[in-house]
Amino acid sequence: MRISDLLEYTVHAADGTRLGKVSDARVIQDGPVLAGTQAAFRIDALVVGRGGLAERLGYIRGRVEGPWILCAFFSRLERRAQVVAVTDIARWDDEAHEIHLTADVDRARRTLEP
Amino acid sequence: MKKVLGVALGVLTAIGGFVDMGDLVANAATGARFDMNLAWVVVVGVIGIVVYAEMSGRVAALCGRPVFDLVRERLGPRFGLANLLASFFINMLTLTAEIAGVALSLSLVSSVNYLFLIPFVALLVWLVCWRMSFVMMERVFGLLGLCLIVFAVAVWKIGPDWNQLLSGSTHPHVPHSETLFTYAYFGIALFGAAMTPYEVFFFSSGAVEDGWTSKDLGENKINVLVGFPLGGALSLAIMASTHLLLAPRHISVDQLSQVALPVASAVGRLGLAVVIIGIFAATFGAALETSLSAGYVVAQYLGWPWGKRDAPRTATRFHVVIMIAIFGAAVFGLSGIDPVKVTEYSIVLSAAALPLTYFPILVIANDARYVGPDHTNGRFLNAVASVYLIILLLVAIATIPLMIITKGGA
Amino acid sequence: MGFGGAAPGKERSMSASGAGNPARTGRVLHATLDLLDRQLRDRNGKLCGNVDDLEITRDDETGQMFVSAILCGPGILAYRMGRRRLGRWLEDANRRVHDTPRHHEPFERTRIPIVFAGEIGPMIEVAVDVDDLATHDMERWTLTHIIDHIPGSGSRAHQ
Amino acid sequence: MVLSVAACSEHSVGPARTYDDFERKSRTSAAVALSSVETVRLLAETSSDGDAWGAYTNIGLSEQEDTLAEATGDFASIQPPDHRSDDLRAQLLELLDSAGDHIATVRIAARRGDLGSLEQVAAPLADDSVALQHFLDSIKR
Repeated sequence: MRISDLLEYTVHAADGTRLGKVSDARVIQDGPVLAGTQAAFRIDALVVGRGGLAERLGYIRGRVEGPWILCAFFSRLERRAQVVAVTDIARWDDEAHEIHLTADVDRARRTLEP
Repeated sequence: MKKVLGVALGVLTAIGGFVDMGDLVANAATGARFDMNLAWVVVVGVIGIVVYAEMSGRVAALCGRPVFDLVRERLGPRFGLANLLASFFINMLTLTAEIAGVALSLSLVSSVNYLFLIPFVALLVWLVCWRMSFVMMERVFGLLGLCLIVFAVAVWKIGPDWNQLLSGSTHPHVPHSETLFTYAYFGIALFGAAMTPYEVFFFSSGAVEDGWTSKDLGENKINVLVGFPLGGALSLAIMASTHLLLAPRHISVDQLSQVALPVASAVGRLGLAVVIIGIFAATFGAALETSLSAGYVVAQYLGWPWGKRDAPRTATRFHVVIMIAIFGAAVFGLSGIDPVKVTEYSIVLSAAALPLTYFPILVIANDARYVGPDHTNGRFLNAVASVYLIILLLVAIATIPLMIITKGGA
Repeated sequence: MGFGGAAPGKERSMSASGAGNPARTGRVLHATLDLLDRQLRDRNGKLCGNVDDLEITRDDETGQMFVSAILCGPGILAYRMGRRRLGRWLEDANRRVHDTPRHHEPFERTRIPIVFAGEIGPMIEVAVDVDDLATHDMERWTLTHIIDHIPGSGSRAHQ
Repeated sequence: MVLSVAACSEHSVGPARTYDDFERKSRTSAAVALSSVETVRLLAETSSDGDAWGAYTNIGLSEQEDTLAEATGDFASIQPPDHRSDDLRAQLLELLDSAGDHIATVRIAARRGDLGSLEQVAAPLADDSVALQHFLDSIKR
């Protein structure tokens, strides 16, 4: 699978609520990079977004702080995105491009900021 | 001492390189038609290009990445592609205008119809792109472009009432023979001429080619902060010369030869010679910059090797794009379109397209991951840059409707 | 080419509690933000394409996912931009034209295993040679078919 | 974009439906002519003073001659909507033709190398200029 395929998937909570489309994958680069291991770039969460262009600018994830006017506007949009832990994924429906979670809406909804 | 000389040379090059076909035509035409009522736009445009160029120069120096490289990264491949197509198209119009400008300036000394000169000029432009070193190219044409200072000499020789000239510039109004629409349209043309995007593509790519690092930031700032405003002053001298000499005679500027007329009339034969050398250098230098920019934008979007510092064989596709661009512009120029009209459309559309590249640079200049935590935009710069983002958006929205309402400024 | 590289902001141990995840110690990256569309540089510092797409491996047993490779080369970007069939076709065509590796290649020519990625900053350095990548095929073709035929292309400097 | 390219190559003179429309178009044509006449006068003056060389003067004169001829042709091809327009048309065409003739004379003299006497040759253009300005004043709102 490619990330362009992953970005086609929609994410659904356990109770069937549609959370949105995958817009990014959070990657943890843990441990030393060793040849032959793929553990180096582990995806730990998916960003489910509704921010559009705002998500590419990285006002929250990239911690860009200025200029004020853009920061206020795009942070607001980006904040609408949610983060879904990979460990919360129950099953993949590759036909319908859907990801179903074990968690229900309230537990699944987490935002980019604490 | 050597350092000071280097900085001085950089500033002089920036002044001489500021003016191109767009500035010549836009300033001369508005001076003759609107007197000094649009002079303030040049000031606004110059501040804009200073802000834009400083940011892109800083980003290029600190992360080694020029403007168009970052456009795709920030805007995504799809929007980036649309951006690339628009920028490439406008750049082609500008390149056509510059090549025609070189041919026209040569025709004024040789009596040969400029259309016959276009293939020759195109070949010459390509040869310089192919062989001449980057630094040499920048210096030669930038310094020769300083000949345009003769416009200031012309204004001084005409001996205007300076107070009147100043108050005419600082108390702008729409002349009663004109509508608000034509006034705004010419304003946009002037703005686009001062703030052309290709200058920034070239400037930031050049910074990477010259291998700028954080140590060169000071020089970047001086070049931009001193060179560009003085280049803008040169533009105002062009405007003043046609305002003083052509406007009272009801002459409207629609030929490049008319741009030189105030200088010939006020300074004489030598002045005419100097101004034509200046026009030649300014348009030729800009033809080189736009040719290279065509290669830069495509190569940077697609991640190809690019650059003219090393031999062409190290950046082959980049050089092929340049060849195609020059060839295409020459064919377009030969089709008999009016070079002055092409120039006008190229600067107006440039103005409309500015937000597309300005916006990602503004974001990245604030992104510590690119420029480091110590070199992000300061508070003041961000305030000014935000105001300009709004101005650019307004201009972009207004351009096409104004173009239609005024029938291209007729 | 003397690119001055600024060190990328290393976000170690963010205070954010994340998505109910155990404490993280590694560096946090966002795939579309920090990896996609970045400029690639080979081991000799030559520009060799952009990150056109990323390969993701899903382990259905454990449910874990990894970014396993950087994809770049003809067709990959078209695929990503939604031209799935065109992209596939371009990739296949490219593979067929270059089916005989010039020398031992430890990877497919459009696929750079992620372990080859070094410094990830404004550019991504990859420990491969530009000539082993599909992104460079056209560059080479242009060189032998066009550029070398024009005088002054600097061919002598290469000998 | 396509629109703008098309606009670069055309010199459109749309049809005139009313008298006002026709008047506006004749004003535009007269202004173009006035600009050409004045440019030629200034060129002639500059050349007579020895401030310009032959190639520059020749190219400048031909450009203005072409501009005027084009404006004249465009104006002549507009269908006048009523009888009032006919008068206006005849009046302006006479001015345009006269200016065209005089510019041609200057161009011929310049081609022969009589740069020193150009100002004299261009003297009749002063009347054309005045006449055109009168015309423009007469149809101003």
